[in-house]
Amino acid sequence: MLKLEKISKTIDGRQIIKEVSFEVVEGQTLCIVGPSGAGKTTLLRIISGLETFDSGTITLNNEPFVPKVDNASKGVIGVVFQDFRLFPHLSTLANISLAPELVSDNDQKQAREQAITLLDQLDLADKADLYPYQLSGGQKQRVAIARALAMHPQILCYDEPTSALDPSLRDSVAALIQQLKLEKITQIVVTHDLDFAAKIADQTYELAPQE
Amino acid sequence: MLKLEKISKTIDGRQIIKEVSFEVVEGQTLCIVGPSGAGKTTLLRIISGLETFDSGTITLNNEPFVPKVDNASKGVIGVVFQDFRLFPHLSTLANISLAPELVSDNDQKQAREQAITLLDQLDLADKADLYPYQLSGGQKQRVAIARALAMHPQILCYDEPTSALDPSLRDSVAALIQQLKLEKITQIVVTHDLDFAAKIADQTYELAPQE
Amino acid sequence: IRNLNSVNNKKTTLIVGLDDTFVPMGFREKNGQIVGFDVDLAKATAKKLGQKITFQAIDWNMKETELRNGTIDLIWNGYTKSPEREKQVAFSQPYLRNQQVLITMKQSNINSFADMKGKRLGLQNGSSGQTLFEEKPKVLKNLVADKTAVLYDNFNTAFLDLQAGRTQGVLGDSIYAGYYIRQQQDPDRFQITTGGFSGETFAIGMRKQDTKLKRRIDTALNELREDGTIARLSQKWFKQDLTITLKS
Amino acid sequence: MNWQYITEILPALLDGTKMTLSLFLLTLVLSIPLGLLVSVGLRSKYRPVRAVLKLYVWLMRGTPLLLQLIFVFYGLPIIHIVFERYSAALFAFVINYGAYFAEIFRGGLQSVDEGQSEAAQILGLRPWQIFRKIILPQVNKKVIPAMGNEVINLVKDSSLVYVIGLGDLLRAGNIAMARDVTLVPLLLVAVIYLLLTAALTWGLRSAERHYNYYQ
Amino acid sequence: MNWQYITEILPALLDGTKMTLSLFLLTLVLSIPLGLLVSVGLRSKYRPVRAVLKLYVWLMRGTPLLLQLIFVFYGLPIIHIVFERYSAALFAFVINYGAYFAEIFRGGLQSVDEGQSEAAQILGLRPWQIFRKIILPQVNKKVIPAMGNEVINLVKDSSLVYVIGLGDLLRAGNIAMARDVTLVPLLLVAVIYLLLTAALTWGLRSAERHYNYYQ
Ligand SMILES: Nc1ncnc2c1ncn2[C@@H]1O[C@H](COP(=O)(O)OP(=O)(O)OP(=O)(O)O)[C@@H](O)[C@H]1O
Ligand SMILES: Nc1ncnc2c1ncn2[C@@H]1O[C@H](COP(=O)(O)OP(=O)(O)OP(=O)(O)O)[C@@H](O)[C@H]1O
Ligand SMILES: [Mg+2]
Ligand SMILES: [Mg+2]
Repeated sequence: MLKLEKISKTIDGRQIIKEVSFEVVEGQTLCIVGPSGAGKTTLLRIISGLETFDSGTITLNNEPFVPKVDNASKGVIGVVFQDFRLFPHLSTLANISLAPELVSDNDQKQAREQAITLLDQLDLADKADLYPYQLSGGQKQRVAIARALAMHPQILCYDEPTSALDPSLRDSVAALIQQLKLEKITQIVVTHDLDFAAKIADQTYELAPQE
Repeated sequence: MLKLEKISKTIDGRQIIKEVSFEVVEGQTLCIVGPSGAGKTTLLRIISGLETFDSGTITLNNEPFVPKVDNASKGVIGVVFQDFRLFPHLSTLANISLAPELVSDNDQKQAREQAITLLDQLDLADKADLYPYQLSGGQKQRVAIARALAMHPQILCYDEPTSALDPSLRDSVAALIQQLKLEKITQIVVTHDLDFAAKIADQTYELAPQE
Repeated sequence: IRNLNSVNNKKTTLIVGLDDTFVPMGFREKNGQIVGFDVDLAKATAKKLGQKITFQAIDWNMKETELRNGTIDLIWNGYTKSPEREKQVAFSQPYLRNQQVLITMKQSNINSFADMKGKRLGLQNGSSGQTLFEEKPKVLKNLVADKTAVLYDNFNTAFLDLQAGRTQGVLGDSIYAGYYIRQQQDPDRFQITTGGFSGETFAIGMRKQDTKLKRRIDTALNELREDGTIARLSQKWFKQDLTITLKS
Repeated sequence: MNWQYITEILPALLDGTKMTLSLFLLTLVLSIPLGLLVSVGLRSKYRPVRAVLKLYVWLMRGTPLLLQLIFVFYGLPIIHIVFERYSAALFAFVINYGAYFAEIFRGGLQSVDEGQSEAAQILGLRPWQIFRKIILPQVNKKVIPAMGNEVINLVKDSSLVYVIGLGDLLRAGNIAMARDVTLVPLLLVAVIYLLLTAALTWGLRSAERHYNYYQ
Repeated sequence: MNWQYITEILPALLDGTKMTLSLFLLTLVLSIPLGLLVSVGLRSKYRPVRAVLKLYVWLMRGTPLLLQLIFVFYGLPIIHIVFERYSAALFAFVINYGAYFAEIFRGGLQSVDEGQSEAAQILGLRPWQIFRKIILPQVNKKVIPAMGNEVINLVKDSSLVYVIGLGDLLRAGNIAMARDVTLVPLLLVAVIYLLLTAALTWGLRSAERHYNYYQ
């Protein structure tokens, strides 16, 4: 479905990514592993159009695909950021329901109900009205996951989605990913946790560091 | 050495921590585990004096100990924060060498040399001149660890020190902790990673969530 | 702090306060020198007094306060004598005639104060014209639009507004009106109408307690009038003799 | 200082206050949106847009508002643009303060983490929605103290209208001071300004407190 | 407009510019530290300290600088505090601008993440070191645009000294305008102000660019 061919990227004269090629099959889950600093986050930024790349091609369903942030508005790609990037001025609930309300044609009630369901699934039911600064690390991470899920994108990218989660929550997230797989959502998961990867991956790509 | 007795803490009317008691033996490593939101970060904040507590007592070497941030200046406690809190305007090297230079009586050269050694140990030798915004998640976390280590505190607290690290770096950090143990440094490590805990812990405390 | 009593005898330099934008009475030349009718007269007076004199630029609104605080000793810059002001300061004998006149554009066909009915009038804030305008409402105030005048910080802007057509008349000193119109490229466009208000006089303002100084200055002014100095200066600066002849 | 004198001159001062307030409020309402617009333009991708707006900000901040008033009111008639007095004042104030506000908003926009806008883009929000729902609330929190300075300047700057013959609070005080040769009217003027600023300061602190709900 | 006239009046204008610049520079050098000090005090734990400083800021921002100049120079002699003209101007400007700068710095301090100071405390840095090495550099980056506004205001506000009889650039222009009955001197004044502000704007942008090394 999404195919990268010989993608390279240099920042400030440093080669960050060199000729990376792989393909994700529709509805499958690809895990990207690799040492810290290998360029995993950068790769996700390229796929989601937040970063340009220097050479190589990307195709989506065999058609040339120029990752641009506008694609997102068409519901193509969602991202769970490594550093969460919650909106500090919005409550947990509003962080999740904002985009469905504004972008999808959900009405406010629908959007809120969906958000509450997601919070429930991630064991955050009682945190709906707190603001990000009142959440613990793992709680923030789960809100970030819920926020991305709420938009039902075709391709969902996760950057270390379980780094702040305890084993039982990690299993919840794994279950969630399996469930989305049943809904035919294509998922790309960056993770350090090899057990976790083993549990969810249809395919694993190892990114080697440069230098 | 450091003993907590029936420590409780309420924030905004929510009971976050309830009657927590444990003791850390000098030179040993205590792992604190527990689900997300159990209050682990809050507990570290209390020990390091960043947060007050409502009831209970803390003793250090059998003397009443009122955690106050001033203690830090006497080199008692160091903290590796869950969200890193690097100084954005300082280079990686300066983040690490700043405090030794200003607080300990190290001269500039000594402080820098020590920082470089630490960077080396954490596989960051080539990142010395980058600024935090140029680092990957795992690189930031390692700088945060190095920054706390550089002050050689008596008690060193880590909040999820390996959340962003790949397995091989996790082993490096475990090795580092073992090495500090030889130097008789008392260590308190909050972690979700049970394998990691098993590797380093002399003692494990399980924090149960409230509600 | 200056010893204010010493201004009465010859020891201390006298400080004359003036608005250095007030042409042609006292203003700064392009080279920065302060010149003008009053400046010439003050210098001549100082010579007669045998006392040194300096000029200090001030904000005209603050003149009486400057005098009271002793940061200046004399207000000497086309300072119109009025009963109001006499409550605050001591005046020397008057040395020059002046009159409040109405300046209009020729094309607007205003030939008397009465023609200002329903028209807009401009005034300088704090000028003696403003005082007369308020005190004698029958002459102008009750005639003009809204029964109020537009107040300007200086005559210059008042004249600019007149030419822009947003006012139809400016009430001001005949002396300044004459100077202003002489400076225009096309002086014939303007018209000066007199007769609305009776004449007034310029005098020098001093602190009331400086009685000795007042006596010496009055004597000096008498001598300067009698030897023709004032008349000569008047011709030099106004192209006419505006000297006051004492009706003793 | 005596009470009778104060009650005598107070009506004139309050009359001047009306002009001060009307100019203040209208300028605020018009120049804040202008400033916001310009601040966004100053961060535009298009170089010419940035250049033009930089020039505008420079001209407006670079010359005294007093001179701008003089040029608008006395200078423009030379090229046959004749403003009515009050409109001239309002026009000059709005374009002047628009530039100051633009700089403040630009600073605010700059200090909102780029990651916020990236996250919103990925969620599919349109640029306008990102601006309105994500960026602006965070900018507002940051700019209040600096905006406070300019808003309070504006109350007092309105006294510059004297130069085009409009009478405001300070003008009313000056007239009374020059006429009665006493500093009392100015003291009263100061008190009225203090009351106005107290109200503004209170409003600004409330706004700050409002945004304290998050960190 | 003709060149000969311009060269004739230029020396007087440049002379006025000297006064403008000297007051500007001295005020800046003295009021920025004052403002920084006050901003720290405004966040003090001690209520009375905060109350006094709030009052100070309110009084200074709450009344026009023009009135403050008048009170310092004409009012204080009533209670036997006599300032020399230039010192009076400098004193009034420093305490006035100190208050404005204080508000800007307060905003800047507020928007530096509390976690920064916590991290530095734990590392054992003393309060002064935390302020100097951690907080201030981050504040500086944030406040430059707002400071720019006030700094540029200061250049132009220096023209208010006319009220205590000091001659600055604008005054020099006014004199020439009244004498020669033309708006040309004011145009020249505007040009000189523009040049001064261009230099300042350039300096401010360099400062901004300097702090761009991190995000
Ligand atoms: N703006 C930048 N300037 C210079 N180098 C950068 C910049 N951004 C990223 N890098 C470098 O690019 C490399 C890859 O970064 P990236 O964040 O993609 O790593 P990662 O694989 O996600 O690592 P981690 O697992 O630690 O998050 C790192 O070495 C980092 O220092
Ligand atoms: N300022 C606050 N206001 C309200 N609740 C707070 C505040 N700070 C923390 N909490 C709550 O306290 C609880 C414990 O937080 P803490 O950060 O200590 O958890 P933690 O054990 O470190 O979790 P994690 O493993 O996810 O980091 C959480 O439920 C959090 O929502
Ligand atoms: Mg990463
Ligand atoms: Mg935590």
